[in-house]
Amino acid sequence: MTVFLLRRLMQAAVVVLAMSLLVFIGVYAIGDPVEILISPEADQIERERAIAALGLDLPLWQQYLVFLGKALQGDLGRSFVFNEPALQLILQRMPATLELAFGATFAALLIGLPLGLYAGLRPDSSVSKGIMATSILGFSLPTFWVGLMLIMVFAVQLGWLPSTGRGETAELFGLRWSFLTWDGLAHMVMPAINLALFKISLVIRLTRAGVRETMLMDYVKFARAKGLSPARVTFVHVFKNILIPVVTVVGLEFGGTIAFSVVTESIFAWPGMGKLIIDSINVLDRPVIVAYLMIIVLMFITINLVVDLTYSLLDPRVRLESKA
Amino acid sequence: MVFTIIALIAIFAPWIAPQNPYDLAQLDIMDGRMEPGTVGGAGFTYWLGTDDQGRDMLSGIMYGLRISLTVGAGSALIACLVGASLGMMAAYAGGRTDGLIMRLVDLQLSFPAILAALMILAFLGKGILNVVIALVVVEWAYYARTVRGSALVERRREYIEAAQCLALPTRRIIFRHLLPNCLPPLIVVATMQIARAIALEATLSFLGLGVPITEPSLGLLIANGYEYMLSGKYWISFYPGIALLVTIVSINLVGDQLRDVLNPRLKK
Amino acid sequence: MNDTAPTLEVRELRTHFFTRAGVVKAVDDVSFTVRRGKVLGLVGESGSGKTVTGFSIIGLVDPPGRIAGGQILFQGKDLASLSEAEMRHLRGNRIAMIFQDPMMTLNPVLRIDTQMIETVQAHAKVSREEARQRARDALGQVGIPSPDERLKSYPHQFSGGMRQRVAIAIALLHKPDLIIADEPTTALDVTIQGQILAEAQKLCAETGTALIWITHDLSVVAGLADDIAVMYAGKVVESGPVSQVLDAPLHPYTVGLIGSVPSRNRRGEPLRQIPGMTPSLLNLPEGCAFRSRCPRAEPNCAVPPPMPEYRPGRFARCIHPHLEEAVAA
Amino acid sequence: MSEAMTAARPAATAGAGAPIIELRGVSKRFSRSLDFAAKLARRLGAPVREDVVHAVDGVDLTIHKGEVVGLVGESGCGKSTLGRMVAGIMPPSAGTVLRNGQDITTLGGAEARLGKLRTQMIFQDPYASLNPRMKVTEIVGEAPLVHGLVRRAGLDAYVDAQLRRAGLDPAFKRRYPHQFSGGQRQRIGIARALAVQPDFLVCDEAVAALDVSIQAQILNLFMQLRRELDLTYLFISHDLGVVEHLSDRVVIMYLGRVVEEAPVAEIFQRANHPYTQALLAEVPRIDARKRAFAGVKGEIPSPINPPSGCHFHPRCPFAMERCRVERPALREIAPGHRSACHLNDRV
Amino acid sequence: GAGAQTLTMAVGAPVTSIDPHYHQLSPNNAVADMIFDKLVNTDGQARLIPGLATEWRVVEPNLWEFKLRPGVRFHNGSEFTADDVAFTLSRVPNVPNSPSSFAIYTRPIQQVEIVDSHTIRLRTAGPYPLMPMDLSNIRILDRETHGNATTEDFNSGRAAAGTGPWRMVSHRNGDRIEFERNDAYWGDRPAFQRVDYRMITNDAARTAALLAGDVEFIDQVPTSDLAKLRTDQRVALSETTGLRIIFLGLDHMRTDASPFITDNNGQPVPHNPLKDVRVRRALSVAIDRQAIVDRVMEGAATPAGQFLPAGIFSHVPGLEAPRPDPEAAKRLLAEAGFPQGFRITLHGPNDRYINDSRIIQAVGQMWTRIGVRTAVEAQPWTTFVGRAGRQEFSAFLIGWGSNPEGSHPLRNLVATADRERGWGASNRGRYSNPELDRMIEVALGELDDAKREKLLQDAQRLAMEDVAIIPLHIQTNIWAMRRGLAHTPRADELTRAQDVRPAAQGGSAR
Ligand SMILES: Nc1ncnc2c1ncn2[C@@H]1O[C@H](COP(=O)(O)OP(=O)(O)OP(=O)(O)O)[C@@H](O)[C@H]1O
Ligand SMILES: Nc1ncnc2c1ncn2[C@@H]1O[C@H](COP(=O)(O)OP(=O)(O)OP(=O)(O)O)[C@@H](O)[C@H]1O
Ligand SMILES: [Mg+2]
Ligand SMILES: [Mg+2]
Repeated sequence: MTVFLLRRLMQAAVVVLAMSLLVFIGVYAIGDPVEILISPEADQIERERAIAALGLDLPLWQQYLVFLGKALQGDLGRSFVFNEPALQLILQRMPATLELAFGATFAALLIGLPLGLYAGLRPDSSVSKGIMATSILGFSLPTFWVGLMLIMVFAVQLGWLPSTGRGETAELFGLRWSFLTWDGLAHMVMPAINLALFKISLVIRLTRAGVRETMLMDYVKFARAKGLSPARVTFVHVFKNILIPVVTVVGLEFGGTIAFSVVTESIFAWPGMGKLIIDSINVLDRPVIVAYLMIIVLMFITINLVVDLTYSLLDPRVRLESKA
Repeated sequence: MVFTIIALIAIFAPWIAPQNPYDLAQLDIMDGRMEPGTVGGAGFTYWLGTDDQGRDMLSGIMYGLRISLTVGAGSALIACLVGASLGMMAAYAGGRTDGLIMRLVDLQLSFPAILAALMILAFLGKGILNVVIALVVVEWAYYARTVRGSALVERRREYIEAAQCLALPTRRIIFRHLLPNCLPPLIVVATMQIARAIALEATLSFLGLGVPITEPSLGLLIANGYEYMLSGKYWISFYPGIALLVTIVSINLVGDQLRDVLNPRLKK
Repeated sequence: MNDTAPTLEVRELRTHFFTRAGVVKAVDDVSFTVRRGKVLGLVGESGSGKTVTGFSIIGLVDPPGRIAGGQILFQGKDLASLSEAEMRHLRGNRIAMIFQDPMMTLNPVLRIDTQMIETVQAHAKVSREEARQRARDALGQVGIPSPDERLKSYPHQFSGGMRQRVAIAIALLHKPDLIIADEPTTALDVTIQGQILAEAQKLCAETGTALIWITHDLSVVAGLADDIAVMYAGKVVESGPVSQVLDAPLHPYTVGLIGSVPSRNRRGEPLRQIPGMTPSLLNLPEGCAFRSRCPRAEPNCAVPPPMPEYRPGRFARCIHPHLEEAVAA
Repeated sequence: MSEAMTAARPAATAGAGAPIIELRGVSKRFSRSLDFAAKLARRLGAPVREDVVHAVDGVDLTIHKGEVVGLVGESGCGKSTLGRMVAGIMPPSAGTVLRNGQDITTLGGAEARLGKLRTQMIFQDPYASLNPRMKVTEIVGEAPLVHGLVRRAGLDAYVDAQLRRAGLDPAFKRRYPHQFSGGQRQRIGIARALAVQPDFLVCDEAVAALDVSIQAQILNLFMQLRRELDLTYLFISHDLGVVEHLSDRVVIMYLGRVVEEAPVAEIFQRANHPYTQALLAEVPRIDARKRAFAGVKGEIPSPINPPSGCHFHPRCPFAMERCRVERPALREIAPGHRSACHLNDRV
Repeated sequence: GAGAQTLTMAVGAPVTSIDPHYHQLSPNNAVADMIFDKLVNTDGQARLIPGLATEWRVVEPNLWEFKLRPGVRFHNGSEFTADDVAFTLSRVPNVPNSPSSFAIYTRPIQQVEIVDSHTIRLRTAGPYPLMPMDLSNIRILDRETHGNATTEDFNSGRAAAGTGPWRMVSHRNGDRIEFERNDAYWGDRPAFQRVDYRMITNDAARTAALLAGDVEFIDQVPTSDLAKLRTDQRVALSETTGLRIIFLGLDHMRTDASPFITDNNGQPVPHNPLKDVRVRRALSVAIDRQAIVDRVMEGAATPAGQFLPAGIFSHVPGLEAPRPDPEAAKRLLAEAGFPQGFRITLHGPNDRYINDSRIIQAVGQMWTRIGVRTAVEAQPWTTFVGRAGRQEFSAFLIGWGSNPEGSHPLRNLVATADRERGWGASNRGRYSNPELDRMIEVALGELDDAKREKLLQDAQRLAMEDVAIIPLHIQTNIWAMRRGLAHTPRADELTRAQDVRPAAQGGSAR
């Protein structure tokens, strides 16, 4: 366990370092933030002052070293646009994104598992074929398009759900959360579904494949030979086994969910990290971009860790020590 | 079957499309946003209507199909080649090579795909080739991971030992014996990734990167029309959407068939 | 019920699989009887229909397969007439089954106690605690040391032999009247196989449970079974008491089978072999399925052979059995 | 019946031929070496150790030309590993493998390649050992072509000959492996091995997966080929009956070590090692009716953590204190009969 | 009614800072206008009106005097005096890390003289007619409150206290800002008790939010939704011609080959055709501006022939948008030696101005028709603006949000780029005309408004005749609200809650 954690930690450090360097160079290559931030009527003098103020007058490698030095002390720099610590900005926005991603994951499991189970148990029924065909939609429809359709139908036409924004929030652990209020939940439904779309399809397919494979296993037949009821066979013996790949993949996809929240958040005006990062990229707010990606990497590594831990909880055969 | 038709449409678009939607001289904004079935200024009927530039949607879809397929299949193919080679190398060599390649994979996978593509495109600029490059950079890791996984399993099979026992050259073992047996999962991943690449390209176009506006892909057509959704001009976004859908479904079907074809068990 | 009353009587059982490629007659006319406390060895080569016979008895033939004919009389009741719920009540309770591969029969993600307790509670209204007590006893019975701790383990923490013993313990939980053991020692080592066989012998002797022991290994049956039924291509081709069948086989296939066992041959000499290979069940020739490999085949073998009782309790599906040699033996 | 006469020949010459393969103190360890993180953790005091499997532990073995050596042992005792090292697929972690008196690791280039080709292996699983995506002609013909044993023009005829020799109809050669039965597949495997003209075959449980009636066919094929091609065999099997029928000499392994080695008759009549005795006692025999089974007590220990001293001591009915601490040496107790048991010292 | 107590409005551009001097950015300015006041305010049509200064005058050519409004208090109660103005002017150039500071507006001030608590004098190096206009960009802070206030203090609300009509209650970065009416406001009392000011950057989502009733007021109405909204009974629109001109910049810098111009065979043209005024004029008259306005902008713009719309100071009367005349264009091209035309790439952003990428495609169509085969390339502003600034393009679309004064566009867009004078900051085509420079210089020294207007009109006419840029149109600013609200539209695009009121009974916002 210790080794495992240690190994992860070292990998994390390497990846984070590589990532920060990549992003530093990447942002530099894209363009000059001053050009974008500065007022168009600003003259040469003003321009130079701004460049110096943002610390962009040094050669890139020096900027990177300065950044590294500060980063080691926990300071990831200040946003050019907001003039606030980048880390703080992101952390402020994080709960919104996290709860959206969790909501989406939850929705994906809630919808995907039963459908996948059904399709797996009755592979030849027309309902199952319908489910599988529809699940292709989840892979193919562009997120932004579905998002707007949802708004059109459920907010504008039917008026059932609020169209955009985060709604009422309640405070827990000093952070604001939407899921604690009814209004907040109502605001969350559509973006979460929108974000979940891809995952629902994924879960359906994984579940179905898992069910079909597991049903053929000797231990399922043995469970039936023990005289267990079909419900117990399905929901205990089969289900627990298919949960393993589902949890693994869904967990690993969590990082992707957060990344894709960029699109969903901008459509549903959801004030999360995704919107922040896309705005930041638009104005080349490098400190925020760098900090965001470093946090994402850390989060990704943490998620992988959690997935591995869950995996070993679900699958007793996997001992953590033996995982490379 | 459906896929064949789609592929044919894509290939022969320049000959069968009523209009060349990429030639600005053939477009007229005065014909913009016409409803399906209207007769335009130049005298021919826009069966699926026109978009805001006066582009015939039917022609736009045909050409867009071409681009979307090129981007999707092209990126998937290259990413597959790159990823599969690296994954193979990692699995067969093991040790340090394996470690290095897999760390690279980790790095790539932890970098949110869409952001990576966004930054690459912002850096490279727009263009079909650049989109393909961005998608390759974003996707190779999936293939590498898949191939490595199945290669590690296949490598322990006795037929590989038999090949070693026959003192066959390593290269031959990797490419003639190992690789073909790692293909099925790769094809599953590839069909999914083609669909994903097409969708990703659409999203990138929506975010203002992606392919040039004068040469719209299906995704860009949808993204363009999306703004007119609220005002009831559904056709600008709807028909390309349908085309995209049919394409992706048929790619998935082809993937399933391909997997069967490559499976010698099902060969006559 | 007296000692000689059959626990199970299978009559002309037919189980067919209706696949796309055609009807696979996996079991096609199988009859045998198992009595209380006795062991029936069901022998045959791979694909001859042994497992399907076992599944037919406990009613677990999955589509596209189904029982197409015959009777399965368990303590006089025809199992085919029972509803699924009634059948489920028998399964794991009165009739238990043990599978071939001990690595695969236990659910890898559930603890041993879960898998045992659920079996107890499926057929008996008892508290968890009592169910656990029974599970513990059953483990002790099959010789697993410190059953209390073992209950909390997962299958992967057990060796193959121990897993098979756990499977046997599960089969024993409700003291069944019939156990179907489908090649339970094939995957095990000789020394461990000995342990399991010993366990099985003890069981029959002590509880009067009837046992069907499915195997392809004549040697195992020789030491264990009372009666034997030899299957070939979905049919029982010969049956009778073990010593009679092994010492004086009637059917040419049985003769060939026994002949090809190395220890029945002179060392270093070519083994007596049966030429050709097992036929595909999809397109069996009319008549005797063995006739293409049979040295005694005659033109009239093309007519489906009957299965007469050549001697008391000795049946053979052949029109020209090895009666002379038997006399000689 | 004339076959029976010639079949007796190899037994007579056993031990007389020159050694074709010699193993000297050969060991194979599988270990996961610690990476930096693990070392760091150990430095920090975490209980981290390297998992080492001693799959094969200090084995000496000589196989003479023309001999059939049977290798018997329980699952996981290292039989296959030993076979692989003999076949040159796997390098030993310690010790040397000599082929015709030459260390195979010191050879280079074409010599090494040809040496390797002279030893071929037949595998247990007739399904896994054939590449499912190659046709029979490719499977059999690839290596001879690559190694220049045959020209492309003559390949077809060559493959046909190999198939025929293995008892297969060459008409099937355009098929894929899955279109054959297990016995036929094993014949394809044999044809593949024979196609590179070996003089030594390692058969790793080559008939274990086959039906009894098919098993007899394949065993007969092996014996026939031995006569025709003057082959030497290392015949790995857990089926004592098969080994008894086929071998000139039997080697018994337990947890990576050779515990007993003797001519076949010796073993079956005067087994010395308690493990061998238990093994023989437990083998079901078709002639034994309604016998009482007992089983050797205890489980097979894990090779990661083998018992100290004599590996068999926890299950041995005669175990003494000494067995717990000292590894018994493999010593000759009768001409050509060696055994590794401390009991022999008391006599 | 109760509904009128809270106004929920959604804006399209995110507010990044509450600090009024940190980042010169319209959305920030709009919010700052709600919390703070300026000495000089502007009305909807961008005319200067008294703010915290009640009157101003030129005392002597180098000295401006501003009389301050008495009795004004900050939200936290402290009194507004001349000292606060002096403090503010000293803070403006010294906001740490500011990427786009307001210092350009205070730089002409050489010295601040406090005459009395409500009179202040500003001394400049030379005559400076733009002083009131510049000061209409500076929001006044309180010395006591804001002495050491950092940008973060403003964002968190600790220091967000001004003299404006609203006090900020809460601020959720990137999401929403909540305001409460300042009942002690010196000017017109706002009509609502509270304001919920939300940011919805996605255009379609913003419209949808209005239609769904989640918000009552939105700005930056996408032109694609205009047609529908105009017919929707539940919705009212408010619009006015803005100050933002959309134009094409041309490469004036190179006399040799321009990077994106080739002949019809793809070979570089050795001499930059754009240096020839006939070519420039041809390109200009080739464009059907009305068609772009009608079809692309859906009417939400006015075709332009100069920098400023009618009604704004120094607008040139009679200088209309050139009429489309493809024949004349072809003639001009032929005269310039390009009877077969040439090829050109027209660049533009795709995420900056309304329909930017659509406009360049339309222009591309029109140019192609006169024989100038045009390729169109749209890219994100991030990459575009840098490249444009490095003169990498031959022709490009860009916009300019003007101050209501001709010198502003002239000085920044077409004056010769000059570091010392600070001119030509946005002259990305590097147009240079000494005659024009001289005219601008004279105008900028003229304190008499009438005379200055005349000078500026002459200069603009010259720039247009020489086709220094190709003006396309001036955007119309559009807001949409639920029926029952009225809004005073602003030419400067700012979206402020104080401009929204309940509509007079039966009245419409239009
Ligand atoms: N689900 C099924 N669909 C079609 N055919 C089947 C199915 N299950 C079994 N069979 C066929 O039924 C026949 C008998 O199978 P069965 O498993 O009973 O053989 P077996 O004697 O137990 O063999 P083994 O020794 O290999 O276990 C085989 O030919 C098999 O192919
Ligand atoms: N590549 C490997 N990596 C790690 N351990 C291995 C490897 N190959 C074999 N082992 C281990 O070495 C030991 C001996 O394996 P080997 O396959 O030689 O046994 P065997 O006697 O052939 O068993 P079986 O009868 O099951 O084939 C086993 O414990 C096995 O787990
Ligand atoms: Mg079976
Ligand atoms: Mg082995």
